[in-house]
Amino acid sequence: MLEFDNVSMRYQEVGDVLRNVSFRLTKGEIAFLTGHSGAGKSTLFKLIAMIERGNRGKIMFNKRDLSQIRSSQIPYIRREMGLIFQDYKLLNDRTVFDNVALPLVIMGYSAKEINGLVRAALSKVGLLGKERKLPLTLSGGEQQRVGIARAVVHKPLIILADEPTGNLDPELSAEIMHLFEQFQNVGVTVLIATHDISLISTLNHRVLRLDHGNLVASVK
Amino acid sequence: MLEFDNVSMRYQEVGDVLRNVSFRLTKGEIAFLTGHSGAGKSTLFKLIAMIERGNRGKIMFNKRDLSQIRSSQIPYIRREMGLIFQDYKLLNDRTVFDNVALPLVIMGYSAKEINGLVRAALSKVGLLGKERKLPLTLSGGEQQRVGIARAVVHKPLIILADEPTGNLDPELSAEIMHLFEQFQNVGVTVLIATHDISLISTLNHRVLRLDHGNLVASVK
Amino acid sequence: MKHKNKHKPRNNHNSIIEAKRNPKQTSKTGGTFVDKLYAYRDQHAQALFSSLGRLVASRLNALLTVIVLSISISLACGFYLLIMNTKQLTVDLESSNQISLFLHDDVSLASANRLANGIKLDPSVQMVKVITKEQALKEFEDFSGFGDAVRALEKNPLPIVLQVIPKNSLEEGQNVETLVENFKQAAEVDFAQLDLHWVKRLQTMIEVSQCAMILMGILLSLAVLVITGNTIRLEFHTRRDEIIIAKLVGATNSFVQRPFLYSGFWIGFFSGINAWFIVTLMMLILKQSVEKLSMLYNSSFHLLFMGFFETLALIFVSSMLGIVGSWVVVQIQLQQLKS
Amino acid sequence: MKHKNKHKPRNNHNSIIEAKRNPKQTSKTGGTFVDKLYAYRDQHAQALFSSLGRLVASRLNALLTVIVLSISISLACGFYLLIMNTKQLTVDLESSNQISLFLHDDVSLASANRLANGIKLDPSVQMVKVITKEQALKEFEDFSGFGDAVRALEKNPLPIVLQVIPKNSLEEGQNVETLVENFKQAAEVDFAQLDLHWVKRLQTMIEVSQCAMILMGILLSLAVLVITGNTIRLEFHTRRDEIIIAKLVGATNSFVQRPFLYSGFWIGFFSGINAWFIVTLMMLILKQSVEKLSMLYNSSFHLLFMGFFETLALIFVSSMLGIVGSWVVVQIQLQQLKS
Ligand SMILES: Nc1ncnc2c1ncn2[C@@H]1O[C@H](COP(=O)(O)OP(=O)(O)OP(=O)(O)O)[C@@H](O)[C@H]1O
Ligand SMILES: Nc1ncnc2c1ncn2[C@@H]1O[C@H](COP(=O)(O)OP(=O)(O)OP(=O)(O)O)[C@@H](O)[C@H]1O
Ligand SMILES: [Mg+2]
Ligand SMILES: [Mg+2]
Repeated sequence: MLEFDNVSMRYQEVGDVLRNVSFRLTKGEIAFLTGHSGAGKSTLFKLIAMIERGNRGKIMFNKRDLSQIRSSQIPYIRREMGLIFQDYKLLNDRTVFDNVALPLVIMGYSAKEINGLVRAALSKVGLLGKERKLPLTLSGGEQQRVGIARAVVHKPLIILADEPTGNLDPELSAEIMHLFEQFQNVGVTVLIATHDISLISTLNHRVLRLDHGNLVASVK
Repeated sequence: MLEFDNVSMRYQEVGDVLRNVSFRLTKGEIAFLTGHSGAGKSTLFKLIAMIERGNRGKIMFNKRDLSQIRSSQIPYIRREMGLIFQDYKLLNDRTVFDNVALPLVIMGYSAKEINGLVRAALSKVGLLGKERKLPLTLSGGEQQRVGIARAVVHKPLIILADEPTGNLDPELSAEIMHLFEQFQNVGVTVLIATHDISLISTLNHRVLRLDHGNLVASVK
Repeated sequence: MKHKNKHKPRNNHNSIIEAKRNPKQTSKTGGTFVDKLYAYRDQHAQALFSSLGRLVASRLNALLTVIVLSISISLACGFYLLIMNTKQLTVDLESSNQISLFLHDDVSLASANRLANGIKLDPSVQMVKVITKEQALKEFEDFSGFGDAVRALEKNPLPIVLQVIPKNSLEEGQNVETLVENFKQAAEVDFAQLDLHWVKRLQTMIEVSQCAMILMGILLSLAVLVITGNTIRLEFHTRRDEIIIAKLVGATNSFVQRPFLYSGFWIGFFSGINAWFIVTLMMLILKQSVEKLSMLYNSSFHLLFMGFFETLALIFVSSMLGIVGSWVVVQIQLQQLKS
Repeated sequence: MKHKNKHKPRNNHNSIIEAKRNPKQTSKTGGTFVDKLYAYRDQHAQALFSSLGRLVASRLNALLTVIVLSISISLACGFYLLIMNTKQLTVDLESSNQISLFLHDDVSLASANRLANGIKLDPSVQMVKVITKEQALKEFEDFSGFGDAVRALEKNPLPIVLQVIPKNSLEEGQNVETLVENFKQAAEVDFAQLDLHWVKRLQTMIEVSQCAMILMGILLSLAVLVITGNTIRLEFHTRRDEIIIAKLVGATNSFVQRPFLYSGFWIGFFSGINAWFIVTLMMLILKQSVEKLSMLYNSSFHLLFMGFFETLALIFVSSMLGIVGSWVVVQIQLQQLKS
């Protein structure tokens, strides 16, 4: 499903942020991505989502080489992904409902389908009843969960979650992890960047560890 | 230093977010504020910083009743506080240096003093060498630390840290906590909202626990 | 908009987990063509009216934009009407550009008429009018104010005069002079006089005002373009985050730009209507004094307002301006966003 | 800016931890007054030039704003010059508003002169000119084109004429007519004639153009104001986050608005200079054709450019416009931000 083959990424000024990273995730696998602050986790996600592109090496996603994708095709690849951003990236002047509905609207679902899917996603993250609120009137953890709902609402092939539980209490974190495992059960691949050691240790999934851009461990 | 006396806060539409909260922090005390997502932690901080004002009850800060403060006086009260926001609130079109320097510029420090103080603050959070970068080219944890540096650079009387370690790895979290304790030693009061159970348990400070707006525990 | 790779949901379960994930579908397999057409139309209609809704929601914002645009458009329109009205005036004044042929004292009215008919055949002549001695005297009295003095004369000292109005003479001062030379050759003609002084004055006046108008026109067109572009650019800027986020969750460029094109349309449309009202109001205010003037000139001058088709053109052009302006700005901004 | 509660650092240690925290100080205790003054000046100077720096940095942004503003300002300026130049023209035309007094045939030149001197004493008369029979004939020949016809006469049929030019006659058409009635009473006067027709035409023309100009002026002032306000408002909008954050870390309203006032100043300043260039360029283009016209009229009409003080006023006013516009917008926006 996702394959990194000797991928390196450098930013002008700061130099290499990822160095010869190689790993492979199969369909329906959950993996944690850890590493110190600034290790390159978000950069790795950005390469998969083609937010940054100038990498060396080869990234295969769903049997396609991402470096071969033309700009005009990027939106269609992104629709197969569910992206959870470290800084949420919500539309502050739209309601929670509109935020979560955005991927569905973009993909041209009908109003009825959108209504059903959005409410289902919001109930999974415990935000049913907050559809009409604006993101800025939500607590930090609630905003984070809106971002999670938006990432899963359109049933992507892969979920890329960048620090999805940074602002959630332990119970909610466990619930969100449970949600990801439900997706895993229907064949969705999940990659989660996190600092939460206790979360990693309680769950028995593969752990990829980055250190200054090098993949130093890939253990179960 | 800080005293809440039967403070309640209600938002239109959602109702009471804080209910009859009373507690007291002395000069040089560190306390954790915990509670589930949406419990009212950030709201409590907003009341102290006068970002929201319509509360009932009485909040005393540094011997002044905050409800008596006129709008034109708010800036001067805020200069005695160091605010760390859950969503960082950095200026994305200014360098890290300028972001951290902002409180000092506002308070009219000279260029030389600013230079020294900003570099000292950045070295404390482990970001020396990144002064010239823009926030958007930093990792999530690095941005969070810029926010911390900005909150402490002008040596406030109180530090209000809302989820300051949500995007930091355990080692960095411990370092930041150590930084707060150093401030405590020179008489600064510190209030930290956090979900990080392991952080709370390893450090022996007072814990205030909110549950749906009620203060349910205040234990050491 | 491309439909390739577009997911069309088939099931309608409420739980996103239990529902089996839709396999990737292309537009060839998912739904009938007509369904797709409806969905496409719905999406456009929704964008059109939601853009109006957004405009109404950000009232002050939209109001100011429309005011700015409609003022610049109405300036341009006022300018257009000025040109049209002046053109009419020019035609009116053309009659003052005439050649007077003073015939010898002994030429009879009959031969004068014959000469006039001959001149009429000249292709560059528009009209010839014979003024008899009596008419000339009358006109002279009226015009010069020397009435009593002239009336005191025993014998009418004035000759028969032929008034010749050349064609398009205003534009080609030189030609008129050769025409005069020609007329002078006729035996009956004592001397010919061309009110060239007036012609030149008029020509120069028209030149000056044309020059001033072209300059104003350039400036105004520039103003309208720059103001439109700038307003839309700033609107884009305030919605930059929205665009970035939409693109991150899979929006195509055409999806992103659609609301901008629609709000560009609405802004242009309302600005056009508004401009029409401003211009019409201005013309109504001007109307009275212009008609007074026109009466004094005994001229058939009537103030031109915006006609039906001109109004349609105005609204069409300003709507297009909004759309094109948005399109250009959005393209530039999308380029800058790269990813 | 208030200085109350302003922290002045006393120490200069590099470590923020080891340095003992500054106790809260008011401006009365921290630093000398002169120190404070220097810091204040530094802060302002820094804001002034950093605002220029920011403008230069966001080049396209600033350029467009300055273009939009300078076009609207130069439209207003061009309009001002139009009025000034037209005023000059009006003065010029005033001389065509004259009263002709035709004296009886038997009045001698001496008594005509005596009458003229009498009329000159009338306070509402500007000038009196005596035209002898010979001059009248000559003028008539030249003017009417009936030269040969007149020359054929044995006896000069024309009377002595007094040309009277009243003061400010253009503005008060009525008064002139009573004046004419008075002159008619004189025994020497055969009949009096006022070229009222011309006066009325001129008056109406001036009325119309004044009306049009006032309308244009209102529209343009509105345009300049709205465009300025809107541009600054949108700039404020794009910097909204910055303001919110600055206020969160203790910035006063005056600190927040200072950079806006300064960039308002710079934008207004450069727009003013730019507008001056645009207007001058337009006037230079117009110059040639206007001078040709002026020559044909034998008039002393000279195209007025922006004078030195007018240029200063232009730049001053546009700078002020920038500052005041920013100030209003910033006040409104700060009100909306409440906290
Ligand atoms: N656009 C960019 N330009 C330059 N440098 C960048 C850019 N984005 C990230 N970096 C740098 O690359 C390094 C890795 O960043 P990245 O965001 O991948 O870290 P991370 O592992 O996600 O850290 P965190 O846990 O703090 O989020 C950081 O040092 C950061 O400063
Ligand atoms: N401006 C607002 N308007 C309306 N409701 C608000 C507003 N701000 C917060 N709320 C609501 O108040 C409740 C408490 O929010 P608060 O941000 O204080 O929670 P929190 O304890 O900080 O949570 P978290 O740990 O997720 O950050 C939430 O349910 C939120 O939706
Ligand atoms: Mg990251
Ligand atoms: Mg919070």
